Amino acid sequence: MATERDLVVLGVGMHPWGKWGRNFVEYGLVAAKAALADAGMVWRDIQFVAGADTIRNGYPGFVAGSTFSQAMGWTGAQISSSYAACASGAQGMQSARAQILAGFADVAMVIGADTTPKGFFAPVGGERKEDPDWQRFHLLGATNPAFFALNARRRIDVFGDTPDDFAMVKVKNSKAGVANPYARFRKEFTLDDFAGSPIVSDPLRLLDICATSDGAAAVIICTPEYAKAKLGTLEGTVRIRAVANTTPTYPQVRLELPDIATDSNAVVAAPALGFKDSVAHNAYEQAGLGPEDLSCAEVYDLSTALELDWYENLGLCPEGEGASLVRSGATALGGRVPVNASGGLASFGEAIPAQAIAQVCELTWQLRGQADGHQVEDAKVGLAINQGLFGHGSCTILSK
Amino acid sequence: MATERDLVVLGVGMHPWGKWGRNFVEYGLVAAKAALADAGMVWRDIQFVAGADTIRNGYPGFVAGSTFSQAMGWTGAQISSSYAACASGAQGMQSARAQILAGFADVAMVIGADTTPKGFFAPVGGERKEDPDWQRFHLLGATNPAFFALNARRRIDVFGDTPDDFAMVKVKNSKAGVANPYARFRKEFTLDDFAGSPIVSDPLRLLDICATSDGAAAVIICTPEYAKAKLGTLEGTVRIRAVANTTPTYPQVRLELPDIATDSNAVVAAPALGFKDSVAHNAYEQAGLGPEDLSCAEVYDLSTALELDWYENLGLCPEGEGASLVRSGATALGGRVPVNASGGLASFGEAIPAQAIAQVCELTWQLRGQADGHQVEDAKVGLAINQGLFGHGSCTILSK
Amino acid sequence: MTATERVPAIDGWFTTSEPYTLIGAKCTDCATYVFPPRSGACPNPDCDSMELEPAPLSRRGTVWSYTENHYAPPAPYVAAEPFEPYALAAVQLEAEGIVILGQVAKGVMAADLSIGMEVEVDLQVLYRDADGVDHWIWTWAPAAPEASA
Amino acid sequence: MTATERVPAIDGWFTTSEPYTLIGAKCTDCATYVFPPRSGACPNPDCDSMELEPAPLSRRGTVWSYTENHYAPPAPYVAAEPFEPYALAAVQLEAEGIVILGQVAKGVMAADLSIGMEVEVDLQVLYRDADGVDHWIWTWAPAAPEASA
Ligand SMILES: [Zn+2]
Ligand SMILES: [Zn+2]
Repeated sequence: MATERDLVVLGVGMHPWGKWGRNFVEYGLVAAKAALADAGMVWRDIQFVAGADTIRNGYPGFVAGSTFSQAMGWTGAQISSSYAACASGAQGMQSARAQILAGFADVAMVIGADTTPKGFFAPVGGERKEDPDWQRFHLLGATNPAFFALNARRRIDVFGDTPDDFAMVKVKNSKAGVANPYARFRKEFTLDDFAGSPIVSDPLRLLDICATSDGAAAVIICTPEYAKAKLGTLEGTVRIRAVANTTPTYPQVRLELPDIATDSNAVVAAPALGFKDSVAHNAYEQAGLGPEDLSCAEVYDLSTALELDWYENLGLCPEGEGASLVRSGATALGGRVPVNASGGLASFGEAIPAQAIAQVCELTWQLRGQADGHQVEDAKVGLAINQGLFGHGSCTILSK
Repeated sequence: MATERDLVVLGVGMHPWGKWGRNFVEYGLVAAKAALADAGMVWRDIQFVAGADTIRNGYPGFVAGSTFSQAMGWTGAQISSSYAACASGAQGMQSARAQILAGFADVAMVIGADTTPKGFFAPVGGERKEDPDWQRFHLLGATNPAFFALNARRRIDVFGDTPDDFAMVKVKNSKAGVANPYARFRKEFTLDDFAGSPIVSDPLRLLDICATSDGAAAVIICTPEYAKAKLGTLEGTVRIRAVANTTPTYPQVRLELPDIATDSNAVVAAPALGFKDSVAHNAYEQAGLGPEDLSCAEVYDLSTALELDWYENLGLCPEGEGASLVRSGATALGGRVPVNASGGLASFGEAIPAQAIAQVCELTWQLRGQADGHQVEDAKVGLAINQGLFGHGSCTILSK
Repeated sequence: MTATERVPAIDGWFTTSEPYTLIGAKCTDCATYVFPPRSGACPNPDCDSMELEPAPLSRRGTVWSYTENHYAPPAPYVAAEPFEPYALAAVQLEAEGIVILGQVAKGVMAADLSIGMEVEVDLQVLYRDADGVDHWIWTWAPAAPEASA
Repeated sequence: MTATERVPAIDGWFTTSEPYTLIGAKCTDCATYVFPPRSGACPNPDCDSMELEPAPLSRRGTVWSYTENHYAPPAPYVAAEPFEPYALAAVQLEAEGIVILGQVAKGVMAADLSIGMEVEVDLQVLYRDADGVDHWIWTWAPAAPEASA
């Protein structure tokens, strides 16, 4: 059951995902105003603003908390600007959550927006020989899809997965995304579409890999007292049960973006729990819940194969059985535990600082029963998990 | 008096400031290990790592919390990476403080390091017509010193300050810095030196403006309970009485870096308290203290004239009387309220993400009576204030 | 080349034909001004409007402060070779309640300026690009006495 | 040009004369290995050492996983024109307990690789710069059977 420490999601808002190349601030403003409207609040009510940064949009992107505060109108509120790659939104969530639980604010907005270049993500400019991101691009041409592919290949050769198993993830997610008004790609794909999709990084095809998108999301969270005063009751409110941001434990023996090499396990043995397992584990522990309690989950399907990894990291099935799980239909809408009922990154594409916040928006709509056309039946507990480059694991659990 | 909410500064450490152009991570490691040694702790004791980001060092700089955690050795600790320009270190402080007060950690490290290019700060690369930082450089050539100069000129024409008054600040600070082993410039300047110093942005000369430096600082903070268990007593510990991070209130009618224009006060009247006044005000309010309680202060002397502004913003003297205050000797070592007993930015130069953390190091040494050669006599309460581009005001108050 | 063919160093911030005028934006709801012009939301925190329309600003204002650059600013500034010092002024526009920074007209230096002095918008060449095209920018120039309001 | 004149695409990560060897770093205190080589601190959180010294790594390892790039990576990669697909392999070094990613020797493609396969360090040209200088990089090449340990 939720406790006094479990903050309330008072309002959520998104700007649809797409590709327009406009100033990221404009998308963020739309999301912020939508979240305020959803919460029945005005901007001046917000006491703390946690921005999730974007690093490809100059100075305003580095100080997202400031940029959105100024764009909405300076109120003297406190702010934070966080960066944690794909987990930036989750770090923003935890920033706001801690400020509130520490008593510095009763209500806060978490916001992120991005506008992205076409094609592969490239590192920021300049010759920086000590930057692992520069190293992997310049010396190896090791793109993000190449890393996804290394993991996908392991699944094929070790677990016996097939490219069709991966494609099943896209088939499932694209079907769910058709009904999501915020999704960028609202087209249902079939296994047959994959044959015509070019190989990007063997064994992954273009359809296996998520695109980069423009988009924005905002969430308003508050203390239970604040919510009760505002709503008259806590009945039916969505509560934050866990925000677990976790780093690896040395030695990190799984090759992870953007590193060219793993840590060494010659002197210090690898921890019993792998990094991605530990991210979910910490969230379950915080929430006092387990995989069996989940009604649905949003996971970071940067590649189709990666979604299968997450099933196993989340404990939805034993290691190596992800492909069987997706094939069983258990993770599709109507299944035992629908995963990426939003359509996932397959339908959205990645808008880095917005994505983890958008996961919270989606779960909130699911728990409220407002996910028209892609509603998980009787959703009570939802989990969102993702991983940002450089050891940023994050997992959020919400419940009704 | 300090309360249970007033966290303890358990350890502080710095890497000397200078100009070597090495990887910023190396400086940070030295500061982190110095802070651990100062606290009598080992790295694995740290439960939360708050990194202050640098934006000119590629990806590792954007994820400073991760970069230092990995460099010291992954322990699974939670992290944050914050950016707030010159106030980044203060935002890191507040991140760690909130995590602790929210109950997510008992002890945390705040860390920042930078390596900087020679000369004026230039904006990050690329043509970004919507970035105020790009706009002011490209369209006007409005460098940071130009903004400092606009404020200095106001002091001359409105308050009757003279360039000699500004120089007095440097004379005072450079004298204090001679004894500081962490300072980069340990040379005492006299008024006579100014005649030979070239004008950079009229009326400011090269000697009026702080340089850019390499440097690093780290602080370890914890709950009073943790400190008591570790030290046996809270007697003599340095406590955090306030960390006030404040944004402007619309309309912001003072021209501030990096904006080309102020807000308009035609429709909405300007707030009674100006932005920089409000930053100090909020800190005093948090601490339950006032200017009369200060034993010493560290203020951001990006320019000599700016230090005089801070005297007034802090309430050390009425508006317009900053020059008289510095001339009176009240803010020199041995005076009523020594300001920048560390030597200030005049002696250090600016290492952006490290600077606000270094201020806390300095105040800690002052309050402990460990500031050999530049010790403020019987220091009981110290304040640090600074301002980062894009509306990042921050003020920290420590007491014994 | 006629005045109307002047290429602005940035689009939409000022007119390139006489009378030279800065162009801000004005909220269609609460009538607040912003400069530079922008799309997005009104910066008045109590106004929910997202409609900002272009609005010409007063051509004249008074100097709030000023300085003189003695060193060439770094890129993306395109500095002349050899570099010639030039002045910058922050100018208060009374009606709009805004202070706007700008380069001061070439040849007018800090010694020629004072706080409260009246200035007006003019244009000058900011830089010539590799194709030989001049890019123009607004400047603050001492106000012509006859046109004084 | 003799082999010793080869210009490495990055300094200090591998030898440029035979036998080609990757160079990591090793903690002088706890003996842990790191690759790429670096200065700074030992990454073992329980080791306080700041002394890492260069250490040659095993020349042979086994394939942990592999892929094949079918599109030219973006800059700062310097892609050949026209682009030719090439393979990457992540290779486990037994003694050092490290997996290291590298390009696979030209002409050896994903279909030629399998997990567990033995490979060894070789060098190949990564790109030719504007001055006509070749920059070399390590590769993983199928291990020569006769040299098998
Ligand atoms: Zn308005
Ligand atoms: Zn070691």
